Amino acid sequence: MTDTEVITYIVDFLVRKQGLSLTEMSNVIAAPFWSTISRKEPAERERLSYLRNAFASLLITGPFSILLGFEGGLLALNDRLKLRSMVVGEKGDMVYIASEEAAIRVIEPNVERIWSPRGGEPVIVTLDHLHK
Amino acid sequence: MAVDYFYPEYEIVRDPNRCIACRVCERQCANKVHSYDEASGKMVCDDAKCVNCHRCVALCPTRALKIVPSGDTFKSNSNWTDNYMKEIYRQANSGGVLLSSMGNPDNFPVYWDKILINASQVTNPSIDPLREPMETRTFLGKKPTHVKRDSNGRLVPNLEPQLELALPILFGGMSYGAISYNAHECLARAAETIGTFYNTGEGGLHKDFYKYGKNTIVQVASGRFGVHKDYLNAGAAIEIKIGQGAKPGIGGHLPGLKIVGDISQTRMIPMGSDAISPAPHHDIYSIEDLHQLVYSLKEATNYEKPVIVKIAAVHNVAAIASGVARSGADIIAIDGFRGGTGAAPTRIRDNVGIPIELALAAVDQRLREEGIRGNISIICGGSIRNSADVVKAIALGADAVYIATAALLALGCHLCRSCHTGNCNWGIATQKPELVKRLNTDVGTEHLINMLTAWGHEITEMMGGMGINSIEALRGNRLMLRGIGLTDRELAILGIKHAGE
Amino acid sequence: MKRVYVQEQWCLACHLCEYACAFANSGQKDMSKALKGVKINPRIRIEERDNISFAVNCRHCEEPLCQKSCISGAISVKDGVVHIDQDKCVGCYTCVLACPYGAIMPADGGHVMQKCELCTANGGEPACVAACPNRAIVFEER
Amino acid sequence: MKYVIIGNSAGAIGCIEGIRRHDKAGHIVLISAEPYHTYSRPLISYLLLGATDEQRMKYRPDDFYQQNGVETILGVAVSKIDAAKKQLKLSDGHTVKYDKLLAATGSTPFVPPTKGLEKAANAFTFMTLDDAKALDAVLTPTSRVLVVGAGLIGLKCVEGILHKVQSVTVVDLADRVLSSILNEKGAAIMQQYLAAKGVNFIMGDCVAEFGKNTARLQNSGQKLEFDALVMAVGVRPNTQLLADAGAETDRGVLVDEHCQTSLPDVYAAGDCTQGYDMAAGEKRILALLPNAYLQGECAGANMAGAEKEFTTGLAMNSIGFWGRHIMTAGVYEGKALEETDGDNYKCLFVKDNRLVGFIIIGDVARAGIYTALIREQKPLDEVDFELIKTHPQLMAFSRRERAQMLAGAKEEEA
Repeated sequence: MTDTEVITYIVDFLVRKQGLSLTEMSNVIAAPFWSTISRKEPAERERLSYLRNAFASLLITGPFSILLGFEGGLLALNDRLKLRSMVVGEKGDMVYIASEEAAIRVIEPNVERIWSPRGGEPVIVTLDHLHK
Repeated sequence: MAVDYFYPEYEIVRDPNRCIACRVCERQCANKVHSYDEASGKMVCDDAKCVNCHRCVALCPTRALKIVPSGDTFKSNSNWTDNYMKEIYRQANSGGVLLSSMGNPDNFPVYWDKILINASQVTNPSIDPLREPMETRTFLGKKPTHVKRDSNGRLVPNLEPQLELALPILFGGMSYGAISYNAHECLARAAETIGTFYNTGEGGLHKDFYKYGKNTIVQVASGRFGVHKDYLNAGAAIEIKIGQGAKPGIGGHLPGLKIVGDISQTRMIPMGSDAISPAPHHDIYSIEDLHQLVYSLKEATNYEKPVIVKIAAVHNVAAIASGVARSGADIIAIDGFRGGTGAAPTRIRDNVGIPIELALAAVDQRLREEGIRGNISIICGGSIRNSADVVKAIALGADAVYIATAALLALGCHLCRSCHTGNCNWGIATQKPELVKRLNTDVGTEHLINMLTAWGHEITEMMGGMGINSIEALRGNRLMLRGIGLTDRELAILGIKHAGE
Repeated sequence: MKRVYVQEQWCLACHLCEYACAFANSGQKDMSKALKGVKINPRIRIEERDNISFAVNCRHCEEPLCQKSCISGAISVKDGVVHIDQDKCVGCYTCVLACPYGAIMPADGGHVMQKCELCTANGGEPACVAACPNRAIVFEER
Repeated sequence: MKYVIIGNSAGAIGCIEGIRRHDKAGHIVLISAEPYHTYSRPLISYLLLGATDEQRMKYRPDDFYQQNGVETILGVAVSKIDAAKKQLKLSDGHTVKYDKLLAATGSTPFVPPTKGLEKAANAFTFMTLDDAKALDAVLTPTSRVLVVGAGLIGLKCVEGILHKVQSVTVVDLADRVLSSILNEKGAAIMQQYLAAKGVNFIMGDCVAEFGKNTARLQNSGQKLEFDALVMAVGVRPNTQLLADAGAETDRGVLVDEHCQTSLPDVYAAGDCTQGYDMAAGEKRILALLPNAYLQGECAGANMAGAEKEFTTGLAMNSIGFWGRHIMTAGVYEGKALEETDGDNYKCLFVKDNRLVGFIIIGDVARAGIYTALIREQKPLDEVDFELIKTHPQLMAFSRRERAQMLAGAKEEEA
């Protein structure tokens, strides 16, 4: 089984079977460090501790950089150490995600916003018509 | 002394050039081996009384002493070893059950030494523990099977009470009575400083140590020594001791000479009486009864503390563990046949029970197959000798490990295996005041903290080498282990590939 | 100033501190050679009775009665450490009469006095403290 | 502030060190009749014995005065103290003004007037370095020495010279040797010991008349011949200067717990004073070096404006003869607890649940623990007296007190 398949099964278990949100799922597979958690607000601290404790064995410590498609959108996520690269660009209502900034600029030379998400910080993109 | 006299197994060699007759060995040997001969101005010794505890060797200021096997042997016989012959002489003379202490010393295979640990090379990067955070924080307890949400969709923390450890290492149960007041204080203070737990063992909790309650696991054994409501509420968790690796199937045995002063008070038993805890818990005659005891203990402590069930690693341990996982217990502790004891019949210590490595792997495997691995956490012990054993145990599926003999060694024990005499020259397994004071609690605590700190660093080094930066990713991660010199059957039970694959 | 302090509850009356002191002040490199067959004359002494024992050496008082009573000016204080200049000492024992702790005693031969000087001449770390197997004496600031 | 000190022995040195602890800058002038750098008078017998020499017997290092900023006027006596004008007249005619004055004038030998004394050849007292040097100069291996006085000074002189003369005879009116510090039993032991060393004793007698080399004894009428004579009958405190200046005196110059005399800004220390003896409970002469130093230090502190009291004056003597040591302290009152063990003798004096005095001969190890019992007026029911009687030890004190002594525990939280 490839890493991609393993991660897909993990996401499926967490989101579909356990009913976790995409953000909550990200907080499991790319759980923040305990030191980071301890600096959060009490409610957030409790939430993150709960997730990290309840689904401890689904924490992926190896480096990864994934794009996950779901009905209605896309999720991009880096491992919590951000050992893999990932860059997100925006122009108008278009969103570009790639490993390298150069790739985005080839597609869209006048990209308006471009940034590199932190490790473990999910970037969730949803199609506009769903929101109306 | 005629028929059953046999030459001492060890003898003390004194270098006459170095010995300055300072008589420190004489003052420090509780077994009265050394003495000063006024006439000749020389030190002399009676090897027959020596238990090879190395106190004299350690304290001799001119390093004039060493202890060597006496070299006296019966006619060599690989079937009738010297030991078996001597045991018969002793029993022919005493007619009694032979008692001994610590873990099984015999030459059975030690699987830890046949397992090798992985390291990343190219496929994934190893992590430098000095630069990146390495997380060994561990939570022991029941994990939720389903997520619950409140009315506005926020996660409800339906987590059963957990034990939070900074390091997946706890101090195993050693009763106050088997070991001294000072030894218990060291374990308690070290547990508090490191952020882990020590276990009271089946001797109750001395009132002075209630203040370490949040780092204490209180044990409830078949003898119910020292068990009362405040005792149950004093600890952070309650451990039901069903079995002990060194003596599966039988109760505890603390010789009467050790039941003195506040030990009898803590255990709530009369002074001087032998503390023999019965073999079974007389309220647990089948696995179903365990459920009642677990919940009565939870009821007594308002469901605020995790309940641990400690079993000895015996045949069919996976099925037993599966039963325990369904009994409502939060944690299962499995004690291998090498586990130590203050006093146990030699025969049982040396022949009953199975290696912890096999038991642990089997239990973890079975619980995963039955989908109830999340019901309980697993603590394994008996015996963990270094931090590599810890990493291997966790990779085989343990959440954490109990160490006890290793802790005693850190306190100064030299494994002379005569704890049952109550004459411990290192002030650990004794109640004699002049010996108990030999364990300075500040020093002992420091040594325990040093050991666990060192092991902690080593564990993070090994984890870093494997590219793992949090202990959860190591737990049950058999891919990180390889066997060497093991049969396919053993590899299968351990669930690991052979080195080279 | 760091001094040697006694933690009486941990003293085992093993006398190792005495032998370490005798050796440290022997000026020799090999303990066996230094002390074999010798009746040691250490500057730290054990008192023991039943299960109570402790080691006594000079307290290096801030107002040292020995220094004030010495008739030959042989005792002086340097950085808080009370020293005896055995070249000036005539062995009159007045310091023994003055010391409330009995921590001054005749050196070998009895002609001049000796006392603990915190091993300032032996590397600065008291040998007795280093030799104590149970941290019953410590060298620290209190 | 100008400090002036008369005298150059323990009292004076104590005063300098007492002043400098509180006033590093004040001007100090020290005036002494003797020309020598400060030296320890009790060491003169050790000088003769060969246990020390003139350099090593200096009470403080050569740079002591310079290090402490002390101007010294040596070999000049003070002839008059004018307390009103706060100035001194010196024998060389100079005057020295003072803001604060310490008189540490010590004592002088008391030589009882005896017929024909002026005819006696080689007659000395035994107090100063000059006395010792002069005596030493006349001694030959055939010298027969007559020592009048079997007290501490007389016998220490004997110890110093015995090995270099043919014979020594000691005459004393008292019935026993060292009568000022020993009881009968102790004196008997020591007399027997000293006699065995070759000292001839004639007790209970005194010299009626001297010839050039002869002495006729009063009671026994014996005629003794001598080649050298040492008068060591006793000493008198030098109170004249202060008495003339108006200071209140008795046998010595009376000083209070600040070591101050009755004259304003005039302090006194050492053998010339009569200060509070805590064992006796009254003011007495305590002609002892430790006492002189402590009084000097106390006076110096007060002179420098600090507040210091010296209330633990105590008779204490440590004296040895050829390796055999005696230690005595306090007063010999109350119940005497004697104990003889071979040639070791010990007598403890207990009164009103306190140790008030002791005499120890031979095994004098750790005797300072007894001295402390007297000095701190320790109630004996607070220590294990039975244990401490056997030999001085800290084991006899309570665990709390041991913690204060050995573990630096504070008074209250020990």
